[in-house]
Parts: sequence; structure tokens; C-alpha cells
Amino acid sequence: GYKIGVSNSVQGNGWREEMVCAMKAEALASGKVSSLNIAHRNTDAAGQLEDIRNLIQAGVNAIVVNPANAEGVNAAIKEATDKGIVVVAVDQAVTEPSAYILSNNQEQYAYLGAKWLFEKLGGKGAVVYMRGAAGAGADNDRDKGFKRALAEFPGITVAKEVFTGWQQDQGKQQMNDIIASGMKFDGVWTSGVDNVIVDAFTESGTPLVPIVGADTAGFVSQLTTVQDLKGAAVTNPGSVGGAGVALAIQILDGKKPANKTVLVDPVVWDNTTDEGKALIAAAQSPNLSPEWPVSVSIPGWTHYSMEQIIACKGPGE
Amino acid sequence: MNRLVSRHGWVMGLVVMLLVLAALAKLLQADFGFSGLESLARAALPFAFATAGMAIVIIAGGIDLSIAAVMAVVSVTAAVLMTGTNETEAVLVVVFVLVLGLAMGALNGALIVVTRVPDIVVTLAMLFVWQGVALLILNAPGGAAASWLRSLIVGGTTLPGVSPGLTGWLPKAIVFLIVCVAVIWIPIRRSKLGLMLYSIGSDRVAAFRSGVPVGWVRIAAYALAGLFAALGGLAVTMSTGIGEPIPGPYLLASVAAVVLGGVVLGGGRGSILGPILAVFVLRLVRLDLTLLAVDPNVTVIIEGIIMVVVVMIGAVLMTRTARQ
Amino acid sequence: MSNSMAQAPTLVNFKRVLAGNPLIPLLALLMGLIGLLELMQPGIVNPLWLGNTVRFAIPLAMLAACQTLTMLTGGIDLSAGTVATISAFVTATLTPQIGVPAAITVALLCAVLVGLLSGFGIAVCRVHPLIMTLGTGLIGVGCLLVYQRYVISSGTLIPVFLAWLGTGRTWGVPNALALFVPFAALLIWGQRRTGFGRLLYAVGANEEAARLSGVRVWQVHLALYALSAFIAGLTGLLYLGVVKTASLSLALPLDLPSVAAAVVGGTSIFGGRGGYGGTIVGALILAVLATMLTMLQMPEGARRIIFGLIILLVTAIYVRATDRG
Amino acid sequence: MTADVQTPVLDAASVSKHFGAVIALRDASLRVNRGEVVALMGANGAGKSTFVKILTGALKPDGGHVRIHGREAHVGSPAEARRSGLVPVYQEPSLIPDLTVGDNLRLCNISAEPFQHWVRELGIIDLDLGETIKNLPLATLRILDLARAIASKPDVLLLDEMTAALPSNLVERVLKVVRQQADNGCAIIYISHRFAEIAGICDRTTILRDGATVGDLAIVPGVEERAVELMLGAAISAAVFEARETRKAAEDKIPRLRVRNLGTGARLEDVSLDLHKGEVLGVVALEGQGQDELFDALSGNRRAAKGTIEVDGSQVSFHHPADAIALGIGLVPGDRAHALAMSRSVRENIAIPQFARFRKWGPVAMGDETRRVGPAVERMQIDMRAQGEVRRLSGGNQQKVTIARWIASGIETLLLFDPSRGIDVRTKRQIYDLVRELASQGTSVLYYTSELGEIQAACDRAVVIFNGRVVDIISAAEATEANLLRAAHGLGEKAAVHA
Ligand SMILES: Nc1ncnc2c1ncn2[C@@H]1O[C@H](COP(=O)(O)OP(=O)(O)OP(=O)(O)O)[C@@H](O)[C@H]1O
Ligand SMILES: Nc1ncnc2c1ncn2[C@@H]1O[C@H](COP(=O)(O)OP(=O)(O)OP(=O)(O)O)[C@@H](O)[C@H]1O
Ligand SMILES: [Mg+2]
Ligand SMILES: [Mg+2]
Repeated sequence: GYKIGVSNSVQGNGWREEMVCAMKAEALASGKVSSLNIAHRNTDAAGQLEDIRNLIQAGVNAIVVNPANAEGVNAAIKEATDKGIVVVAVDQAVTEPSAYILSNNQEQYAYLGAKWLFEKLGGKGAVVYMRGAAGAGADNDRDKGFKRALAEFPGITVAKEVFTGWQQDQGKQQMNDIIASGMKFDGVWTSGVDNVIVDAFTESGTPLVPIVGADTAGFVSQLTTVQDLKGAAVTNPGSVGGAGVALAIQILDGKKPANKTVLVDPVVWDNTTDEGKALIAAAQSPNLSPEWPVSVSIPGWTHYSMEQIIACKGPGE
Repeated sequence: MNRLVSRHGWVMGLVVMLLVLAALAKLLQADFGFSGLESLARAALPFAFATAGMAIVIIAGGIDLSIAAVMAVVSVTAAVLMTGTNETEAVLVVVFVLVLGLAMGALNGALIVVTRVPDIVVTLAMLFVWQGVALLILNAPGGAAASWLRSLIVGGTTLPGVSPGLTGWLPKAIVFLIVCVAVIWIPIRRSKLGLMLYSIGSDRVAAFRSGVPVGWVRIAAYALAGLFAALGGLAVTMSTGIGEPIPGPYLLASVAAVVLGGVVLGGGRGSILGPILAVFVLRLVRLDLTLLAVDPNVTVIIEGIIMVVVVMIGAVLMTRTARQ
Repeated sequence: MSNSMAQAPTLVNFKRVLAGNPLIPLLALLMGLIGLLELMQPGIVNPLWLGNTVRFAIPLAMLAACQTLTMLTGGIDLSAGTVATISAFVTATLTPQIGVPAAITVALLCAVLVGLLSGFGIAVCRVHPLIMTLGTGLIGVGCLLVYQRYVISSGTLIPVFLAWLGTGRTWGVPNALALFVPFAALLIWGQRRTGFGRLLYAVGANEEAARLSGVRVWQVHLALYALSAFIAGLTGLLYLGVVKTASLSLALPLDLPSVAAAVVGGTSIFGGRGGYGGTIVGALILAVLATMLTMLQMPEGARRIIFGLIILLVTAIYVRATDRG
Repeated sequence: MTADVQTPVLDAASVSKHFGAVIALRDASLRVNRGEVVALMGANGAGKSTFVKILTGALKPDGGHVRIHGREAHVGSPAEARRSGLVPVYQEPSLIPDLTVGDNLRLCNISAEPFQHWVRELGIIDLDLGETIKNLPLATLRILDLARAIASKPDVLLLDEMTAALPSNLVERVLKVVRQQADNGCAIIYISHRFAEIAGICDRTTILRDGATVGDLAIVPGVEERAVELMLGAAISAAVFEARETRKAAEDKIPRLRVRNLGTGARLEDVSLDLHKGEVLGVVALEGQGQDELFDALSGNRRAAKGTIEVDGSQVSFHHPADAIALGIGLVPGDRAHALAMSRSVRENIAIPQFARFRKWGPVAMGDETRRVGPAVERMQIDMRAQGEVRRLSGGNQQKVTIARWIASGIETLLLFDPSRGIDVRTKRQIYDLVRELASQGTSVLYYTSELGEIQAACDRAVVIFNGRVVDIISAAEATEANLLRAAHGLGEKAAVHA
């Protein structure tokens, strides 16, 4: 079997944990992976360079990496591909041309959600724009998408732009403050910190406005259970990690894809159309850890079962 | 002799640990060799510089919570300034960011002295300030680094006129680290300033009464920390080729390495060598765990346990010898 | 001479009063910040906002209690955020399986366990608290991450009672005060008026003196870190009610602010000086500053710079006013 | 000393300083000429140390003038003071604890040769420049501080209770060297609570009371009465060491404390002694004969390597000071920095032992505490003006707090290690009276002193320790300074092993 290395630079957040579990499950389900070396910790690009080099040291055949940013780990990726190791960057693209990329389209993620929101508001009104962590690459990409949508709707203004740092408590506190300040706004776009925003409205008894969030278990269930909530969840599957492993195995098997870059385009699930409601109902899994995205698999890419990803066991465990 | 052991015992212990961990790596991975050492050295570089800076302020009786943020400011400044400049202009950029780091550190120190607010509060406040500055300079990872700068820490050492076989096994990154630390720290350690740094950490009142200009020495300590932080930030840019406005995990890591390196929190005691060795020990632990393919979440537990157990043993040994 | 003494007796008296009651200038600074906020965003200082601010300041203040108590002895508890997170996460994930009381009991036991481990290293092995709690924090985080693997699909449930405590209001007053007021009163009373409180100060001011007076310092440290972890565990439960999401990093971002609240509130990290009263005001100051940042319309970088400078300014004024140094 | 019309080297006038509510100095003046030794006298808390700190730039005055060599000077820091030739030895050691002796010298730009010369001259022969300061005993530190000051060739030397922590052999050396310095032209300000020393080397005395200079007297025979009157504001007998009626060593069957062949493996070799109920037993020893270890071992602060300790007839072994305290034995250590929580209040410091035991960790009985602390403060007459933080008390008042702690605890056996260190005449007398009174109420006291005169004033008997062994036991009547000194140098007849 193959020896596959994984490098990830954020630990202790549901999305990333799901990604790792998806990688393990896919490796196991494929039956072709003998061992999975995972370097999974909180670090910056410089630290991730070390992790990737350690994986090279460990003699892996392929490395699936969720890069800290688009350029910072290029040097180590180049070293790996020079040694004949297959490198697949998931979630976030890298600029190193020798790597394969299987990325969630962050720009599109923001664009689609924002577009839905602006259309919902009839192209007129003010929105609260709750971004992620200032200075992070993914946040910057999403900002581009949001701005693109904004440009298409001249009637929409940004009432308030804040950074939640992707922290639930901070996002909730900020929303509370905005509500308390009596500021006028007609919709909220959030970058992944979503269910606490809905809570902030319901707890203060403020009428809900349309809210866009991600497909985390918590928010998706709110979309069906909270009365008067008009909202949309944009998919941002953590299972892209599993897809990355699948791609790496494919390449190791000698089936190189025609294109080095594959973008997984997000889908909008809104609870205002029957079509969207059906998608949400299908995705519901009330017992899933609330930080986990409910899109636990990517059709056409991943091969594991729900049980396998929940078991979160890799080959040899 | 006894005194020698009691003074340098800690450092010796770290060297032994370093050798054991390296041997373990070799055992786990038979072809662990130069490239492993080289990657380790490069990865350790920013940590080592941050730790050296932190060690100096801690020796001087302070603490610098803003060190990682200063690194980020330097990293983004260097990366932004080096975008589109040619190789020689990059030299100026390097000089500029080093001076910038020194100045930021000196400002930290001056604020502590002038406001009379405790070190930990001032540097905590400055942590936010420098983070903000880094974000204003660059709002997402980007920029570039001159290629000569990047190659400064890549590969083995080559000296003109010396056969590469002799020096080639030594990673450039280690040489770079040794040279930088030695050039900055050894003259200072030897000078009266070095003594003054230790003296204000040991007993600030006694130092003042012995005629030490306490305020200026504190500023100097923070300025030195700033300079080392600048080198650390530069090292980040050198290895990644870009600048990142979000500070890396260098704050707590450097405090941990300083303590693990035998410097006493509160000041006055310890060397700068111990903490730098501790950085390498911590890096090696991680390498060994990766080679062992330990579950990454378990790795965190093991790292924590190793840290705790090492300092426990060290502390117990220390109190033992102190009692005798 | 006599003229220099007579120079401004009222000023001298005023300073003396301030130095004797360090809470007064701190409260004045808090009021000043609230005033500034109202100037920036007229109308924001309303009951709703006050309630929200208090609601978020309380968990911070409780976690800062861990820092205050440990700092009194010259220590620090960097595992507090981790312990709070563990306690919250364990409660939320165990509640569907074993019910609320059992889940909370297990959660608090986990918390105290971490505290005892820290206490053992600090008290018996004489490891510096900073490095020891950093280490136990790491171990705690690791255990939490391993644990979450086993409860991915078991679902989470926030005990209704905790949600009531964390987010509810009674006559417009946050319910969290029902927990916090007795808690703070007990702590403020305890630090001065119990033997244990006195020992914390004594050990922090001079461990050798405490020893010579017959104090077995290791007992104090062990009890202190266990207590600190227990408080952190309690905070985790409350925070779970406030945020209503069991996240793996729930209270971790509170670590640094909890240290900040204690030091802004005038507790010395070198031990022997300070108290919980100041810490509470420190936590409120930080909470008000957070609103101020949200309301400021400027680039994120500039916001952070302003945040840092305000903290520096507030503490500098405070240090001047109480004339410590 | 032709002190006729020369300009004083140092001339301070109307200096004032307050710390919050406490007025430490209100109108202090002082003048000193070349070659003159001026004693600065005053009761505890009179402001002597504050005055020295102001003159040497360690504190900023609120008002007043300082002239150096006739020129108005603003001494901003100790470094500036050094440059203008003013070199102090402060009441608290000012060497850097974590540096070696040699590095401490380098820090002040003092070369090793003259320093080592003065160290030898001052009576310490085996000093290693590579030794770290914090490993050295207090007495040695005082000597090093002085040697360092002299080696920097000062114009004015300010010595704040230089001899307080020194054993008598070193005191003599210090006095000789100080006088010698003066004769070579140095101006010296000498602070001490010991009249004998002042009479021995000083030319003049300036007296401070409550922060103001109240007199300036030439040292002539019989001036003591007048000086004490000025210092205390009331006539009081200057004879500190009044002989007292000694009590016959009580002949109880079982002594309160019986020590046999005690040794710690370091300097304490083999000490045996009996301390009876209601007895004050003096301990006399030169520096470093093992007396510190004896007190540490008896108070549980250090484990004994051999020998036995019996309390009230039953054998005990101490692992922690708490063990000794539980049996009613309390230690007042020589260095008050070890005994006091400096940033806490007087009340809290005195009350610490009450909460030591686990079952006392609960609520403090404030009334009970007041009843314990109040009388102890009263009895020791502690100046409570700066009671909020003990570090703000004057040195002497701090020392009183350390004793008050055990009085408040009602301890039955007191181990007093040089308790009158840095204490003024009146308070010394109070301490002697107190010790006698406690003894008459049944308390047993083991009393080490570096001032030999105190033995007759306070003790019933004295054991003399030399080289870690008891070499003599002297009754109070025979314990003249000469006798004690002879014995302390190991010159006495080899005495019985059992006291
Ligand atoms: N830092 C301080 N803060 C407040 N009060 C102080 C401080 N330093 C000294 N004092 C007060 O000033 C007065 C004079 O103290 P000082 O130490 O000068 O006395 P002293 O004459 O040296 O006494 P002693 O003989 O006991 O050493 C005392 O009442 C003391 O409590
Ligand atoms: N914490 C303490 N510090 C100093 N001395 C103490 C302490 N506790 C007791 N002592 C002294 O030790 C001796 C014997 O203690 P005793 O049995 O009276 O203790 P106690 O706690 O007062 O008793 P109880 O709790 O039964 O009332 C007494 O001389 C007492 O003053
Ligand atoms: Mg004094
Ligand atoms: Mg009893």
C-alpha cells in the first residue's frame, strides 16, 4: 500500500477535524493506503514547511496538504515533487505549479452567499459583513468574492464590517453590540460563525433578518427549526480532505487528471425555496458535532461511508 | 569543578537530551541525515531568534509578550519592501528591518520605563498595537523575498578554499544562527551592558543603588529583544518567501523554551545558550513523534507530558543540589 | 519645607484616598470609557447593551479570578482557558448520554484533575507555574481532541439551566449575576478574611517568611491550583450557556484577556499585591473596549492599534493615580 | 582635625521628604568636613536611612539644599552620587544577588586589588571572587559592601548601620578601618545605635528626631545622656546594659528543650545544651561558628544530621518549621528579609502563624485576631504610621514585627537570632525587659547576640560556641565582654560538654 502524509496547520476546530477524519476514512476505504502520517497542529507557514519536510523524511509517496497560505509552503512542496512525491493541496490553492490542487473555491463561496443575500433583499439595503480572521489568506479570498457580489448590487451598502476571528464567542458579542447600538441593517453575511448570530437575534428578541452562513450542523438545523429565519447555508465541505486523498491515490495509481487544478464549487442551500429545503432536509444530521460541516462527503470523489468518517479511523488504527 | 557542574549542568543536560533525541530520530529513520538536520535547523530558526530575544528580556527581569507581533511586522515589512526590488536593494531592506526591530523593541522598553506600568501589561498592549501595524502593512499573506536572502539558510555550509566535505554537513541555517547570535550577544555579554542586564534582573533596587542606569538598561534589553525578533521575522520571510501579518506561534513557544533552557522567570539567572538548545530539543521531539506516525492529537498530549516531566525532573534536581 | 508641605494638602489627601482605594480610579476610568463609547455611538449605552456587556464580562471575570488568585502567590494559570473549554465540551457531549447532573460532575472532576496535576508540579516539584500550567494546558487540549473523536456522532445538548443562566434575563437583569454576585462576594471576602486568602498573600509576598511561620507552602499551592481549575471549570459551564455552542476552542481565546483583566485591575504578577475587586473592573473595561472596537469604523489594523493604546493609557493613568511603581 | 574655616565636603540643609501620609524627614540638616566622622543618631524611624538615601540620590527629596564642596548639587541617582564622591553603604545589602563578587565589582568599575586588600583588612581572609553573592552570609555581604565603597576612594562615606549584623570581631576591624579612612581625609557619616562604637570613632554627632535635626554635639565623655535626651525627646538613662538580677538556672528535672550532640553536617559539629522553663540562655559565637545552623535546626528550618532534640522530655524530630511551631518553638531569624512579607500589612504579618495549619484556612476570627495582634503591637511599640505595608517601616520597626508575631502566637520557646540588630536604645531596653518579662512568665528564650554586652543585660547564662562545638558555659555574672570574647575565640578552658 501507499504511505501518505498529511499536513494541516490548524488544530482544534470542527471543520479541520472533519477534514482529517475524511482523510483517514478515505484512506481506509480505498484499501490502498498502508499508513497515514499526519502532521496536524496549530502553526504558521514556516512551521508547516517543517512538517512537510518531516513527511518527506518519513518517506511518504504522497502528501495531502491544507496549506497555511498560497505561497508560504511552496519551497517544501517543490522539494517533495522533485523527489517524485505527489502533492495535493486541498481547501486552499498553492501557487507552486508542480502540485495538484483540489480546493474549495473560497471566492465563489463568498460570492454565492452574498449574491443570494442581496437578491433576497431585493438589491437594496444595508448588510452586516462578518468576516473571519484578519490577515488570513482564506478570509482575503472570501473578501474578493463578497466585493464582487457587492459591485453587482449598487443598492446594497455595508452597514458594518467586523472580524470574528472565526470565534463563536467573539461573533456573538459583536452581533449583540450591533443589535444594541440600534444600527439599521437588513441582512447578515457571516464567514462561518453563524448559529451564534441567530442566537443573538432570538435571545434579544430582535426580529430576524436574512442570514447567510456555512453548512455547519448547528446552523443547518436552525434553518429548519428557528421560526422566521430566512437564511442560506453555503457548502464548504471539510470532506475535501478525503477527496484530496482520493486524488492522490488516483495519481499514484497512474491515473493523472487532465487538469492540475480542481475547484469544488460551493452550493447554496436556502430555506426559502422548496428545492433548498429539500437539500437541507437531506443534509440534516442532528447528532453530528455542531461545528462539523454536514456535507460529510463529496459525491464523485469520496468513497467512505458515514459510519467510517464518524469512526475517524485510518488504516492500521 | 562542582561549581562548573552546578552552573552549566542544565545546559549539559539539554545537550544530552538533544543527542538522545537525534539518535532516536536516526533509529526510527535509518536515512535520517543531512537533509533532516537541515530542515530541522531551518524550522528552528525563527523560534531560536524569538527565544534569544525573549531570554534577554527575561534575564533582565521583564517579559515581552509582543515578540511574535514584532516578528510579524518585520516579516511583512521585509516582504513588502522586497517585492520588485533588485538583489542589492534588498540588502538595504534587511538593514532597514533590523533597525526597525531594534526601534520597536526600544519603544516597548521606553514605554515601560516612562509609564511605570508593569512589563507584562505594556507588552500585552503593544502586542495588539504591533499586530495592528502588521495588518495595516499587509492585509493578507504576500510579498516576496530576495533569492540570495532565501538561499542564505538553504543547504550546507561552503567556505571558499575549504573542501565542502569538511563543512558541508553543517546546515547553513545553523551557521547563520550562530553567527547572528554570536555577533550580537557575545560582545554585549562580555561588556558592562551584559552585567547590567543581569543585575537589573537579579535585584533592580540593588542595581540602581550600585549605580546602574536602570531605565536605559531596560530599554536596551527590549531593544535587543526587538533586534532578535527582527531576525526571527526575517527568518520567517526567508523560509516562506512571503510575509504573514498574523503572528506565528512564537510567543508561548519562546517562553517555554526560555524556561526549559534554564533561565529563571523573574530574571538574573541563565544563559542564552540553554534556551536556544531547548528550541532544538522541542523541534526534535516533534520530529521524532512525526516519524513515529503518532496520532497528531496524541502528539499534543505527549509534547505536553514531555515538557512537564522534563521541567519537573529539572526542578527536583535543582532543589536537590540547592539543598546540599 | 513647611511651604512644600502646605503646598497642596487637598491634592495630597486626594492621592492618599486613591492609593488606599485603588478601585476608585479604576471605576472612574471605566466610566470614562463608557462615556467615550456613548459619544462615539449615541444611544448605545442602553439596558440591552449593558446586559450584554455584563453577560460577556462575567465569564471573563471568572476566568480572571484564576489568574488573580494564582498571581497573588506570584504564579499564573495558563491552563484556565483550556480547563474551561474541557468542562464545557464534556458537559455538552455527555449530557445527552448520562444526563445533566452526572455530566456536570464529570466535567468538574476533569477540571479539578488538571488543577491537581498543575498543583502537584508546582507544589511538590517546584516547577514554575507558567511553564507547568502551559504544559498541563497542552495535555488538556490533547486529551480534549482525542476525546472529541469518540463523541462526533453522539450529539450535544446544552443543559437548559445553563442556557438560562448564560443568556436569560429576569426583569432585564442577566441571570448570570445570580451566579456571579455570590461568587465575587465570596472571593472578595475570602481573599482578605479567610486563612487561605491570607496565606495566598503571604506566600506571594515572601514564601520563606510563610514557611518560617509554619505554613506548609506546598499545601497552599496544591489547593490553590485545584481551586483555580475548579473556578475555570465553573466558568466553562457558564460560558457554554452564554455561547450555546460546544466548540473545541470555546474559551481558549479568553486566556490572554483573563491575564489582561487581572493586571489591568492592579494585581501584581510578582505576587503579594492586588485583589479580585480590581479584576472585575478590569474585565468590564475589556468588555467595553470590545464594543468600542466593534463600533469603530476603520481598518482592522487601526482598531487593534487603538485597542492596545487604550489599554496602555488606562493602566498608565491608573498607576499614576494610585502612585504605585 | 583643623576644622576651623574649611568648607564642609557635604552640607545638607532643611531636607524634607514624605511618603504619602508618612513624613519621614521634615527639616534635616547635616554637615561634615574632610577627615571627620559624624555620627547620625536617632531612634528607629527618625529618618536616618531616608536621609542617606536622599543624599546619595536613591530617593528624590521634596525640598532642601545639598552642597558638595561648597557647590549646590542635585544628586539625581546613586551613579551621580558616586561620581561626586559620595559613596554609601545602605542599611540593606546592595550587591546583586545573582552575580559573582567579581562581577559586582566590575559593575561599579572597581578593580579587584584594592577591594581584596580592604576585604582582608576588614577581617575576611578567604574570599573567592568567583562566589555568587546570594551564597554568602549576611555579615560577609556587609563587609563586601563596605570594602567596595572604600575601594572606590570616596570623599564622603555614608555608613548606615554598618555594624548591626556583624559579630564583634568584625566590628572591631570595621571601626579601625573607618577611623583610618577618616584620618586619611575621608569624610564619614556613621549611623549606628551603639554608643560604644560612636564614642570610639566619632568626632561629632548630629541628632535626628521625627525627621528633623535637633542637635549637634561634640563627642566628649558623658555626652550620651544628652544625646539620648535629644533623640527621644525625654531624659532617659543612657546606660543600655544595666546589670540585672539573674535567676538561678531553674533546676527542673525536665528542661523545656534538651539538645544532645546536635550536628548538621556543615558547620554545626556537636552541640549539647539545656534550655529550662523560664530561662534566657545566651549564645555567643564569632561569625560562622555554626550558630545559624543551630537555630535553623532547632526551629525545623533545617534537618539535623545527628544528635537529638527533646522538648519537655520527649524526643522530637523536625521536618518543617511547622513541626517546631506546633511544639511551641518559634524562630526570629537574623535577616528580617526572610521573616517578613514586605508588601503586606503589619497586622497580616503578625497573624500569619494563626492560619498556617490546614484547619485554620477558613474564616478569620477578626475579633480574636485584633485581640492577639493589638497587644503585641503595643508591647513592641511598633510605629504604626506606615502599617499598610511592612516594607515602608523603618528597619528597627520591621525587626519589632518579627518578634511581635510570636508574642501574638503565645509561643513558649523563642529562638531569637540577634533580635536587637538595628534597634535604637529605647527599643533595645524594651526588648531586654520584654525578654525578662516573658521568661518570668515561663517562656524559654534562646538568645544569640552579636553584641556581647547584651548577655549580661538579658540572659541568665550563656553558651559559647566555637567551631561548631560548645566550648564554655558562663553564668551571667561572669559574662563580661572580655570573658566572652576570650571564650569565643576558643581561648577559654575546655568546658563541659553539657550546659
Ligand atoms: N518607602 C517608604 N514608604 C513609606 N514610608 C517610608 C518609606 N521609607 C521609609 N518610610 C518611613 O519613613 C520614616 C523614616 O524611616 P527611615 O528608614 O529613614 O528610619 P531610620 O531612622 O533609618 O530607622 P531605623 O533606625 O529603624 O533604621 C519611617 O516612619 C518609615 O516608616
Ligand atoms: N499556628 C501556630 N503558630 C504559632 N504557634 C502556634 C500555632 N498553633 C499553635 N501554636 C502554639 O503551639 C502551642 C500548642 O498549640 P495548641 O494546642 O494550643 O493549639 P491551638 O490550635 O490553639 O489549639 P485548639 O485548636 O485546640 O484550640 C501553643 O503554644 C500555641 O500558642
Ligand atoms: Mg534605617
Ligand atoms: Mg489545643
